Amino acid sequence: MFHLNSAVVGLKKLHNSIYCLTIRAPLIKKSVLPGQFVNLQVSKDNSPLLRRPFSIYNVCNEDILILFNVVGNGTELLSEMRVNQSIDLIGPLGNSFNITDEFETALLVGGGMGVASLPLLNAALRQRNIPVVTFVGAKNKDYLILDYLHDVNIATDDGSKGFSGNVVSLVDEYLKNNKVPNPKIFSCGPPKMLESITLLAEKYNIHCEVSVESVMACGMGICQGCPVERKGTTNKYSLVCKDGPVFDSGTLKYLNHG
Amino acid sequence: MFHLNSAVVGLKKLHNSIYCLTIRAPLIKKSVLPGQFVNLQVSKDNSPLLRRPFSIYNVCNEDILILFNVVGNGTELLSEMRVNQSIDLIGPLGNSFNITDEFETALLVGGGMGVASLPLLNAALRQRNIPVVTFVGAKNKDYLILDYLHDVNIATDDGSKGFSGNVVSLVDEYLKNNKVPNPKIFSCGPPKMLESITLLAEKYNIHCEVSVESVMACGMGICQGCPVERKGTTNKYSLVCKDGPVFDSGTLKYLNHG
Amino acid sequence: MVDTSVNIGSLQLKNPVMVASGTFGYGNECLDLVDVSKLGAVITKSLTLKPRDGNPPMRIVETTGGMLNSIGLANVGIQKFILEKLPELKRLNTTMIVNIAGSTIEEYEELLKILEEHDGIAGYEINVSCPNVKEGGLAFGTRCDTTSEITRRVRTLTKKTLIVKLTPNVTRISEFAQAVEAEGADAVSVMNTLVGIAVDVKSQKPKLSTITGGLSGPAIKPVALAKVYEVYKNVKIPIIGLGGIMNWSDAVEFMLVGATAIQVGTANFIDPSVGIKIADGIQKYCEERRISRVIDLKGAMKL
Amino acid sequence: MVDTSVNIGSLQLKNPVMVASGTFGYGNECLDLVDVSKLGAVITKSLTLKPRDGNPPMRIVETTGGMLNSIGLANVGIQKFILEKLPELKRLNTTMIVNIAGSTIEEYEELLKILEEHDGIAGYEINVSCPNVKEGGLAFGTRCDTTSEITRRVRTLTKKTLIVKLTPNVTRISEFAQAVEAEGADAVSVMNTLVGIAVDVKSQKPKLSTITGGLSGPAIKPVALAKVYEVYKNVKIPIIGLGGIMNWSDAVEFMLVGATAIQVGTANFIDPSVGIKIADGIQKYCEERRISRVIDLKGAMKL
Ligand SMILES: Cc1cc2nc3c(=O)[nH]c(=O)nc-3n(C[C@H](O)[C@H](O)[C@H](O)COP(=O)(O)OP(=O)(O)OC[C@H]3O[C@@H](n4cnc5c(N)ncnc54)[C@H](O)[C@@H]3O)c2cc1C
Ligand SMILES: Cc1cc2nc3c(=O)[nH]c(=O)nc-3n(C[C@H](O)[C@H](O)[C@H](O)COP(=O)(O)OP(=O)(O)OC[C@H]3O[C@@H](n4cnc5c(N)ncnc54)[C@H](O)[C@@H]3O)c2cc1C
Ligand SMILES: Cc1cc2nc3c(=O)[nH]c(=O)nc-3n(C[C@H](O)[C@H](O)[C@H](O)COP(=O)(O)O)c2cc1C
Ligand SMILES: Cc1cc2nc3c(=O)[nH]c(=O)nc-3n(C[C@H](O)[C@H](O)[C@H](O)COP(=O)(O)O)c2cc1C
Ligand code: FES
Ligand code: FES
Repeated sequence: MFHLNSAVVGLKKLHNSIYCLTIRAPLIKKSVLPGQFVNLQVSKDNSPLLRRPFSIYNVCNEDILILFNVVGNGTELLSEMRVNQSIDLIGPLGNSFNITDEFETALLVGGGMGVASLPLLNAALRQRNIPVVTFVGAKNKDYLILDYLHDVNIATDDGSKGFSGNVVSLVDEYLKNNKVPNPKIFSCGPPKMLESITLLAEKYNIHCEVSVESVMACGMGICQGCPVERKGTTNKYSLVCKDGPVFDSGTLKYLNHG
Repeated sequence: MFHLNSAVVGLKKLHNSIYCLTIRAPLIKKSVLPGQFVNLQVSKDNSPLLRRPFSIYNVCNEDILILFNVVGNGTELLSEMRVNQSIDLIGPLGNSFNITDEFETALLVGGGMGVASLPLLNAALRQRNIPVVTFVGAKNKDYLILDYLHDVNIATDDGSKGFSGNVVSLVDEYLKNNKVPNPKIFSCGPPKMLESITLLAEKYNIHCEVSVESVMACGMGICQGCPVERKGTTNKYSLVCKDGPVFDSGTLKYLNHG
Repeated sequence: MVDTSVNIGSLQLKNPVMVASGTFGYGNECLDLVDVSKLGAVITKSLTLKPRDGNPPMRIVETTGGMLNSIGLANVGIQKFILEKLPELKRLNTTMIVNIAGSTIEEYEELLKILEEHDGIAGYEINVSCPNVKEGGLAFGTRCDTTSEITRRVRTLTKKTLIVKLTPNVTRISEFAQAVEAEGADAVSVMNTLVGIAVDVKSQKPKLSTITGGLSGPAIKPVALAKVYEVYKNVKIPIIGLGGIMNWSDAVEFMLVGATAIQVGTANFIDPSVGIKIADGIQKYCEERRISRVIDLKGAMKL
Repeated sequence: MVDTSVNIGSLQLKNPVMVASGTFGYGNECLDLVDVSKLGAVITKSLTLKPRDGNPPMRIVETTGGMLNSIGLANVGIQKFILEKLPELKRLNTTMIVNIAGSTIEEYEELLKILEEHDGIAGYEINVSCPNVKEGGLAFGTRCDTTSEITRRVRTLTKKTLIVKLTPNVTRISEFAQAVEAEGADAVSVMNTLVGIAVDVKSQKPKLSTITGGLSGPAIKPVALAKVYEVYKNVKIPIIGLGGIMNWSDAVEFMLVGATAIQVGTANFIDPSVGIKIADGIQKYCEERRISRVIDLKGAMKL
C-alpha cells in the first residue's frame, strides 16, 4: 500500500460521461493485483471531503489507468483534471481475484463500470494460459467499454448492440449452448447484476467471485464504514475495502444492500 | 441591481498573482457607477460558500472587467476559470464616488488592488472635463497596475519604480510642491493606506472619499454582516455593502478594523 | 396539480417555503431580484423594543460549508419598523411573519402588544435563542422554564399564529418543543444556529468580535435534520425546519423527517431567489411522484 | 528548539497530536504509511467487553464538509484485542491509549479491570458518548450523574492516565467536564460527534441504517472550538481538543482556545499521515514565532 502525491498523465473522454484517467504511479503499477483499487483525493479543499475509490483499470509504462463514469461531484471534478495536475492517491487497496485455484475456463462478466476490473484480470489469466470468455453488458452501445479485452460477447439493455437484454441472461444463454470445461466466473457490476450472477452460478454450480462496491471513508480497513453482510462466515460483516472488494458470490447476503 | 447567470469572456494573467477577468454582463455594464462592485459566486458546490465581492474595474462592449489578486481559495478558483464557463453574479452593488459636488481637481489615489476602482471614476471625471491627477502605489513594480489611467504618479514600497515609499507620502509631496485648485481626493486601498490618506486630507483640509472593504455575506444590505464604525453620524455603524463602499473619509473610525 | 399549501396555526401558506429571520432583511430589500409574493412567508429579522446597533466588526466569518455570524440583533427597533417598513411590507402581497427578540420576558410582551395594534402582520416568530447578545438571548432559549414562560405570556396576547424558534444548543430540544406546545404555541421553528468559534492563528485573535457566533449553512444540515426528527417524534404541532437548506432536495429531506414547512437562511446570501426555486422544486418533486399534496411529504420518511 | 511535549495526567506525550478513537483502527493498520512513533499518542477504537458486529450498512455518508457515521462500535472485543492486537502494539514505540465503551457502568469497570492486568497501555479514554448504539451510549453521556458515576468507579481502578471523552450533544458541556474533574479524571476529550441525519430523497429512506449518526469533519470545527473554549473557562484539568481538525492551523486554533493536546479523527481517512504533518506544522508555527514550548499556545487566544 502506497500513498502517492503524483500527477495526471492523461485524461481521455471515451464517450458520454465516461473517461479514462492515466496517473503516474510506478509503485502501484508494480504491485497491483487484478481486482484491486485506488482511493483518489478528488479535491484539495474538502469538497467533497472523502476520497473516491476506483478499480485499477489497467497499467501502462509507469502509470495506472482509471475508468470512470461521471455520477456526482467527485467524478465531475475528476473529469476536469488537467495533464500534469497533481493528484493524491492511496493504493493498491483490497484483495484480488483468485486465479490460482482449480478451474480451467475463466468467464469474465462485467456490467456498466464493472468492466473496469476486468482488463488486469484478463491479462493475468492469459499469462497463465487460462482460456477466457468475456461478457460485457451496458445500457446501450454508447456505454460499452471493450478495450483491453478479447473476444467479447456483448449485451445491451436496449439491444442497440449484441444480445438484447442483461449480460447475465447472455451468460445463461452461453452456458446453455456451450460446453465450458470447469469454468469459474469473475464478475463485477451493479448490485442487481451481481445478485443475478450469483443465482446463475448457483444454478450451474459454478464457482463465482464477485467484486462489490460500497461507500467508503478510509478504503483501508480502519473506519469500519464499508460492511457487507456475509453468510456462512464467522463474522456477520466483512469490509469491502479490506476483506474485499472480491468475495465468493455464495457468501454474500445481497438483500442488505441499501 | 441584477442577478445574472452569465459567462466568462476572458481571463488574462497580468503578472504574479494578478488577473483580469472579463464577464458578459450587459445589464450591469449599462448601469454601473464608479466605485460600485459585483458579488461573484466563485464555486457551484458551496466551497467556498459565500460570494466574493470585487470592484467593477472597467467596462467594454457588453462586458465588465474585474481585477483581482489571488489571496485565498475563492480568488484561486477565479484564476482557474475558463472562457465560456458560466459565472453567477449580482451587481452593480453599493453606492458610488460622488463627482457632482464642488471641486475642480480630482486626485485619484490607489494602493494595491485598490486601483481597481479608479478607471471608471477616471473616465467619468474626464467626461465631465474635470482635471485628474492620479497616484498609484504598490509594494514593488511587478504589482503596479496602470491600465486605463492617465498621467500616473507612481510609488513603490521598495523603490523599484517611481517614488520610493508609500503612495500617501507621494501625494503629500505632490501637494507640497504643486498648487492644486480646489481638489478632492478619491482613494481606495488597504486599511492602513486609507487611514493615512484620511489624516493627509485633514492636514490639507481637502474633501476626501475612500472606498473601504469588509468581509461580506450578502453584499446587498440584508445580513448586517459588514459594518464599519462611523463618527458624527446618527447610526454607530454603516454597512459597507449598501451605505458604502465609498464614505467621506472623515466619518470613519478606522481603529475598529480587525 | 399539486396542492402546495400548508397550515401553520390558523395561517395557510401558499407553499411551505419561508425566508428565515435575519437572512432577508425586513423583506423589502431585494425586491429587484425576488418576487416575494411567491414565497410561503417572509420572516423579518429579529426586532427589539429599542433600536440596536449590533456588535462591532467582525460580525461574520466563513467556515467549511458554513458561516459564523455575530450580528447582535442589529435592527431599527419596533417603532421605526412600524413607521417606516410595515407600510411598504403590507403592499408586497406576501405573508409577513414578524420575528421578535427581548432581553426580558416583559420586553417580549411589550413587543407583542405594540405589534398587535397594527395590521399586515400574519403571525409572530419568537426568537428565544439568539446566541449573539449578552443579555437574555441564548440564556432564555436554553432554559425550558423561561422558554415556556415567554410562550405562555405572549400566547395570551395574540390570536395570530405564534411560532417559537428553538435553539439547538440543548440536550433535548424536544423537551422545549413539548413545553411550548403545552403553552399553546402554534408551531416551532427548528432550528437556530449552533454556537461556534473561529480563531485567526496569525493574529491569535478570535475572528468574531464577540468570540462566539452562530453557525449556519449546509455544514449544520445533518444536525438540523436530527433536531427536527427528534421534535417530530414528540409533538403534534407543526414544525418549521431550517438549518443549511440550499436547494429543494434539502427542503424535501426536512419534510420527510417531519417538517410541515421550511425556512431558507444562509442560502439567501448566495442566491436571494433560492426560496422561490425551492418552492418550485418541491412542487416538481411531488408532481413527478404523483404526490397530490406537498403536506403528504411530512414525516413520510420510509423506515 | 521548541519543546513539543505536553502532559496529560502522569503521561508525557512527545507532542500534542493524537489520532482519535475509531479513526485509526487499533493502531497497527496502516504502518506501511505512517510512522506511529512520531505521534503524541494513538487512541484505539472503542473496545467493548464482547465483540460487536456493528450496525448494518449503510454506516457512513458524506455531508457538506463532513460525514455521518453509524459504525455501532464494531470491534473485536477486549479479549481478542489483548490476545491478538496488544502484543504488536507494544512493539510500535508509541503511546497507546485504549478507548473503552460499555453499555452498563459495570461493563466499564470490568473492561478496566481486565486491561489493568496488561502492560503496554499508557492510559484510558472513556467513551461515555457514542451516539450510535442503542444501549447506553449517548444516554450515559448526556446525563451528568451517570458520567460522574462512571468516572468515579473507573478512577478507583487505575492509577494510569484517565481521560473522559465528552459528547457535545448537551446544553452545557462544561458541567460534565467539571463533574468528571471532581471525580478525578486526568483530562477530558472534547468532543465526540454531533447527532445528525441525512435522507435520500429518491428512496425517501434515511441514508444510515440507524437513521441518526455522528457528524464529524471540518463542518463541526467551529462547534468543537466553542465547546473546548467553554470547558477551558470552567476546569483546570487538560483538555484534548478534537472535531474537524484537518491541518496544523486547525490544531493551533484548538490550543489557542484552551486545548493542551488535540486529536485528529476524520482527517486520517483522507490522509493517514496527517497527524505527523500536524505535529510538524505546530512545531514550525512555534519556531517562526519564537514560542519555546508548544504548551504555551494553550489558552493563548488574545482577547
Ligand atoms: C472498490 C470500488 C471500485 C470502484 N471502481 C469504480 C470504477 O472503476 N469506475 C467508476 O466509475 N466507479 C467505480 N466505483 C464507484 C465510484 O467510487 C463512485 O462512482 C464514486 O465514488 C462517485 O463519486 P461522486 O462524488 O462522483 O458521486 P457522489 O456524489 O458521491 O454520489 C453520486 C451517486 O453515486 C452513488 N455512489 C457514490 N459512491 C458509490 C459507490 N462507492 N458505490 C456505488 N454507488 C456510489 C451515490 O449513492 C449517489 O447516488 C468503485 C467503487 C468501489 C467501492
Ligand atoms: C467592495 C469590495 C471590493 C473589492 N474589490 C476587489 C478587487 O477589485 N480586487 C481584488 O482583488 N479584491 C477586491 N476585494 C477583496 C476581495 O473580495 C477578497 O480578496 C476576496 O474576497 C478574497 O477571497 P478568497 O476566497 O480568495 O480569500 P479568503 O480565503 O476569503 O481570504 C484570504 C485572505 O484575504 C482576507 N480577505 C478576505 N476577504 C476580504 C475582504 N473582503 N477584504 C479584505 N480582506 C479580505 C482574509 O481575511 C484572508 O486573510 C474587494 C472587497 C470588497 C468588500
Ligand atoms: C447573518 C444571520 C443573521 C441572523 N439573524 C437572525 C435573527 O435576527 N433572528 C433569528 O431568529 N435568527 C437569525 N438567524 C438565524 C437564521 O434565521 C437561521 O435560524 C439559521 O441561520 C439556520 O438556518 P440556515 O443554515 O439556513 O442559515 C440569523 C442567521 C444569519 C446567518
Ligand atoms: C468512522 C468513525 C468512527 C468513530 N468511532 C469512535 C469510537 O469507536 N469511539 C469514540 O470514542 N469515538 C469515535 N469516533 C469519534 C471520533 O473519535 C471523533 O471524536 C469525532 O469524529 C470528531 O473528530 P473529527 O471531526 O476529527 O473526526 C468515530 C468517528 C468516526 C468518523
Ligand atoms: S472504507 Fe474504511 S473500513 Fe472500509
Ligand atoms: S454584506 Fe450583508 S449587509 Fe453587507
